[in-house]
Amino acid sequence: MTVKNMVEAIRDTLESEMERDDRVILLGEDVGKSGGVFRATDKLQERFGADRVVDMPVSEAGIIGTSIGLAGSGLIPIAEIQFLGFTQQGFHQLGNQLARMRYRTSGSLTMPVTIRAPYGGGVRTPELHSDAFEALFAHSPGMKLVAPATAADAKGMLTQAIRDPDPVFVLEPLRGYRLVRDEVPDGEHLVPFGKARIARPGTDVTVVGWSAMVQVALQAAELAAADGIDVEVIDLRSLVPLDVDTLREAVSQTGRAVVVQEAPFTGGFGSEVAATIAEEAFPYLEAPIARVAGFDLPFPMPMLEDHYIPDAQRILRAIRAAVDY
Amino acid sequence: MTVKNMVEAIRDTLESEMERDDRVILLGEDVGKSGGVFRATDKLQERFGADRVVDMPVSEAGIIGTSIGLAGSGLIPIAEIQFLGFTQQGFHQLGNQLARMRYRTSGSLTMPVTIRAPYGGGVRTPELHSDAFEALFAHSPGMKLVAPATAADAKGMLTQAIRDPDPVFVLEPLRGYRLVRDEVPDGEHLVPFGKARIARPGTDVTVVGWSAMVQVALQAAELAAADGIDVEVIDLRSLVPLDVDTLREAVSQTGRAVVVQEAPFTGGFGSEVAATIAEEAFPYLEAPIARVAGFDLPFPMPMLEDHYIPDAQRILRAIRAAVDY
Amino acid sequence: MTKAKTKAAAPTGEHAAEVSQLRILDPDGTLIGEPPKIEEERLGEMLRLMMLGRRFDQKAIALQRRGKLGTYPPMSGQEAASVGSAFAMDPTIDHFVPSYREQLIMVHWGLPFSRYLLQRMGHPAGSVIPDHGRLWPQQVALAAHLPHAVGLAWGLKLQDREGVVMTHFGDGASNEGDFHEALNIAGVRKAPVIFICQNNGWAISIPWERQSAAASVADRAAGYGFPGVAVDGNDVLAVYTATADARARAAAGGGPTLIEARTTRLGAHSTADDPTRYVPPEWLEDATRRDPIARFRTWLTSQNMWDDDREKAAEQWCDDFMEQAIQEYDDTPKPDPEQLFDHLLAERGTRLQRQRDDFVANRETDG
Amino acid sequence: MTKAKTKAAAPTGEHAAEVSQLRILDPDGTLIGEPPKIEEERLGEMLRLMMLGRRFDQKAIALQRRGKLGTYPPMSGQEAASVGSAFAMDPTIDHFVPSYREQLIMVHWGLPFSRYLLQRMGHPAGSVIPDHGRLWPQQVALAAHLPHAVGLAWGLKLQDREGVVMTHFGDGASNEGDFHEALNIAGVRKAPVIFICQNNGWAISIPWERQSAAASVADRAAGYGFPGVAVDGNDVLAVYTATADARARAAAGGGPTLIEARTTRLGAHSTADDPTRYVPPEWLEDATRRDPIARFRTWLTSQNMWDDDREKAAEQWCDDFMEQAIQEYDDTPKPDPEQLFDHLLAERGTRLQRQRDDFVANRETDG
Ligand SMILES: Cc1ncc(C[n+]2csc(CCOP(=O)(O)OP(=O)(O)O)c2C)c(N)n1
Ligand SMILES: Cc1ncc(C[n+]2csc(CCOP(=O)(O)OP(=O)(O)O)c2C)c(N)n1
Ligand SMILES: [Mg+2]
Ligand SMILES: [Mg+2]
Repeated sequence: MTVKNMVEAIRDTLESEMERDDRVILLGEDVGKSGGVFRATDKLQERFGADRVVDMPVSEAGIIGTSIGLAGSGLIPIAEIQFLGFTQQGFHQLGNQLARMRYRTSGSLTMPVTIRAPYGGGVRTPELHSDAFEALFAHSPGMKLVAPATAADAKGMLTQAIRDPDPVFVLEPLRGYRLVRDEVPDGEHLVPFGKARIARPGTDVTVVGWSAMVQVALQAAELAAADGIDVEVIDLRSLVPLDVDTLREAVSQTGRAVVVQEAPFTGGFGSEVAATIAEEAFPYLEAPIARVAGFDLPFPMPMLEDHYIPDAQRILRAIRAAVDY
Repeated sequence: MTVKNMVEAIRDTLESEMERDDRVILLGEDVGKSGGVFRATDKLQERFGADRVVDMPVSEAGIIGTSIGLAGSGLIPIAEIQFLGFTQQGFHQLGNQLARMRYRTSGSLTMPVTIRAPYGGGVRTPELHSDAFEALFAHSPGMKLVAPATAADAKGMLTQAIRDPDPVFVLEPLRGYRLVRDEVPDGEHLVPFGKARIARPGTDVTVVGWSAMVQVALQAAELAAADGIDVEVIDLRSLVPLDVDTLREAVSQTGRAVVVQEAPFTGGFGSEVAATIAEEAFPYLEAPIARVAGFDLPFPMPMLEDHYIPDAQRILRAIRAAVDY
Repeated sequence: MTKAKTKAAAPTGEHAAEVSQLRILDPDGTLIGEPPKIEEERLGEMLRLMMLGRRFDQKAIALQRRGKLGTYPPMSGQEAASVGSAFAMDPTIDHFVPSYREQLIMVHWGLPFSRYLLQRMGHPAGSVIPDHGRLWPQQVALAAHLPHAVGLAWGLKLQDREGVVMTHFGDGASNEGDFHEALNIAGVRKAPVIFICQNNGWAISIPWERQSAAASVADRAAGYGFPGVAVDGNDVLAVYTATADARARAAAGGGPTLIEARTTRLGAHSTADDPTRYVPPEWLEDATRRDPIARFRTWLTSQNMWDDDREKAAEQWCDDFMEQAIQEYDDTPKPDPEQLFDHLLAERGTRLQRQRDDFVANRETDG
Repeated sequence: MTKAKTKAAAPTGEHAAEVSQLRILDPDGTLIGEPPKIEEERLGEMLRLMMLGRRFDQKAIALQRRGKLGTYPPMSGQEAASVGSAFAMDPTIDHFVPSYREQLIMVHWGLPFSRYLLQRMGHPAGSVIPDHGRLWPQQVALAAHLPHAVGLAWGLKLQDREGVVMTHFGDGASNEGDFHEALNIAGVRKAPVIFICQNNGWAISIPWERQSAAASVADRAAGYGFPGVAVDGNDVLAVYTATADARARAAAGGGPTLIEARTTRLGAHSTADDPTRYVPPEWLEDATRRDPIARFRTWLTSQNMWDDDREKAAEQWCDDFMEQAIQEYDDTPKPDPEQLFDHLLAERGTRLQRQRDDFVANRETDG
């Protein structure tokens, strides 16, 4: 075990996977000499050369689209999109192309492509750099979507993504890059998809979150503990595929659920989680499933962002309401 | 009242709004001489000239993006995207641009833009022409999203959209263009957003659908009636804003809900509807809220599409399960 | 090699811009440039394949009218652009990334025509691409396959694999953002890829002049730092020559080429389209006079490389080809509804598996 | 009008391509072409505005370091590209659609600099654009504003309104699909719009040579059917001249122009960036020698249109300007958290209203 922050864990994973398999190639904006705007690819070009760590023109559709072709040629591309918001420029190359190639060709053409992007707010970025729009990538059959919250999971899920024979979108919490630090297993470490992590066991209320929201949920759980409420926190980490079993079992025990997302309330992935729990754990529910979310607004101006992103207080209120129902 | 099919209602609405306000301008692929691949703009170029009914190059981002500029110049653009699937090519101009202009400028710049696109399957189109991905457009604060199921509502909601000071995305059911025929009010007819329509009253189970699924839900209701089950069918028609009150009231009465969408199950807008009902009508629920949806697959090859799209039987099974719970 | 450059009207007639384009055979079949060195037998095969293309359309349109086929995009008038470029490549080492109007090239690359028909009918068996892996599936979204072709070519280069990638698209597609990003990346990566724009004058109902103020799509290559050439796309020898040149340069590490094959769509955009609403009759007359098959046949005949016997043999070959394809098509059993659930991912996953289980169970219950 | 065309190294030095560009003032301030007719006083204002731009950077970077400002994109080295183009336009009738590095032009178009700073600090009051409606908000997404500029220009034309639209963007942005679609539509609509690409040699860390194989962004205009010109972007007279020409043509119904102002980014991409990781010291030395302010000052001085007094007066003007802006900035009260919920739509809607009500109620409870 080595303590690393998230961006170190990601960088080291990229390095070891590139070393392990010389078909792995990185491409993105500023991933080369600069090492990525968050240094997730620091020194990798120096080590593996400019043919394997490739600075691309500012062309998100081109980055995702050429990754499709590179995969078709037998390589294993990992594309970095500088900020999730700019994935929209290449949106048509994701769900309609990358995710569909296997289905389109009845299995003849497969796409071992990983897309990585930082997302979410909390670091006072300019507009369009902070929105947490995971839901827009969760409705594209043929593409997996994962959102690790810890450095260890960042390693395990990124490794899994790179080795997955199908496309995987890996969401990285921008504000966790440096803030999140934990023990990362040395050597081979894989986290299979479709399996949530119990970040904190508890018996009274189940709080479900992912990515940066897991830390906030854990803070809320601490606060609730002071009130005598024993909160279970589930780190969903794999959005597609979704770990329906863990959700069902957890809420069947606690009877109360709070789903937390940073994204705007309406149409977020939290709605999928809530709808799933409502269906699967129906007979056990003792209170309405609460959704704690960003407001139905674009990510706001930096001076207001702390009011926008769900904080421990907002989650705590929902926990209390669930218990008091 | 005049009986019209949906595409006639749309065409006539465009004509009368263009006549009423000479700032209204249509743009899109093949909207001119051809009159649109579904004839929704038939003869409008002849009538209003090539400066107001504009054939655009094949550039979806350009069509949406120039609509933003046209609106900024004081015009009222209505952009047609030939098939909803190709809106993805211009995705970054929607949620990140069109929807945000007012918020971005603290109210200085407003965007009275309407985007129209046919969507959904059932007519044996080639790939990418049939997916019902409304959910991808329901998570962009600042943009409204409506999906009429009848010719009358197509008129009322399109009129409302054109006159709305903010951007509205109007989804038109491709297979309803010619199949759906009903009485359309003559003269001025507006359907305010955020208000669902009770397509069929009933007391035992509430089925919620929109667009092409409303007809299928009504068929299922007929079948259920034969079994002695009295089904209420709600045509949601306005997705954003969502009519939370009607959903709450309806399910508070029936205690049972089935949400129907044509889109793939996971991450669809049906999850939002189900999560909302689960939260709002919790104390009244007597059975889990069922979601009847397309499978978690891309829209399939034409020879299999009838197996993919929810049909009355699938809805009926969910209705029965809700009643038997 | 000297090539005759002639001024030719833009394909749509209207506002015809003067564009310098490579032409070797005049519309009346007269040789006006240096023909590429192609063996007589291969020249005959080229004509035969062009004839087959015309036959595809006739047959497919007839099937579609009888409800035996889905929407079909005819390619009549564009046979030279397809065949000239296809014959300049080597399907045993080169790759092809098609759009939706390249059925003829796909067949040349080893796709059984029956399978093409199955695809058009919406049968999942039609989706399988040949195992050799050098033919990509038809792309429906305009220009979306161009970055794929670039990535593929770049990947071949990175792996020191032989082979050049060819990709076709229309004039309409050349106005999509993907076109721009793909060509720019191809240039900066010096990827061995040939972009062939079949400028047939129309993006469904919109003539080139209302799509762009540019005189020629080929002019766009300058903005990406590699050569762009306009050719008479109804002159199979010109298309062949330009493609062969581009292929030689790509194979030698010289990077991409953009070829604009200025051609003519003689039929509808697809069987769902009614071109009489927008194609001026004069345009169609003019295009018909520039028929690529007649032109090539006239020249081959004048060179004693074609005659009635060969014509008959070619017709017979086309008949046999079509008969066999239709037979295979007819013999294919209906798809099994459960096939819906195949090939999404390497592993199906629990949610989709549950959806499939329910589907199967319900089909059994319902009968 | 005769213009001296000189060959100049590509801005990044590396693999410098020879590009023919318009230049009127040599880097050492010698006149080598015909200067535009601009009154002496206006020439002085131009230099003063360029000096102010440099001052913006110094002050803003200092504020950012002290935590009093968010990320800031300096424009040092690019003052001529901003000021030359801005002065060729008329902000009382023309429109400007900016990217994020045009603070100087925005101020010229009537945006109080304090408001710009508020925007950069993330204060919603900074988002308001001037009421005259001819200045659009900063665009963060690369090239996404280009179709907006085109739509705006086309809309003016459709309504027979006077005014030309100018829009700026970077070399990096010119590789986005939006660039292509926007310029093509501008061409076919003959929209009165001027596209100014500030090619400062870098898209963050990526030099132009690794972004594209094209020698010049200006070469891309041919693919859209309108003129493209490369100018020495550090020569304010050349930028002015090219823009004035483009404006005259646009106003006369002649349609768009693409101007590539080949300039130099002297500082970091933004205060969040560390250019020492990737900018070669030689490149920076070379760029520093081509400083646009020094060049223009030298020439004005040689023409007796500038001297120490004027320099001092200009410095004073800059000081006063900055002092006032910072004062206004400092005096602006913190935003009210409830402002979050303003200006999404004309009407708030029930769901958002409920979210706001809860927010207000919770703030009262918690605090
Ligand atoms: C991205 C996208 N937008 C729109 C369409 C709808 N569409 C299908 S074909 C076509 C016109 C294409 O014209 P062109 O590229 O010239 O090819 P051609 O059909 O003439 O061969 C359009 C607009 C599409 N398939 N993809
Ligand atoms: C669509 C999009 N992709 C990526 C980014 C991130 N990004 C911000 S600035 C920049 C480089 C831009 O370079 P250029 O266009 O040359 O402008 P410059 O910053 O040099 O003025 C990048 C990649 C963005 N803002 N928008
Ligand atoms: Mg065409
Ligand atoms: Mg730049």
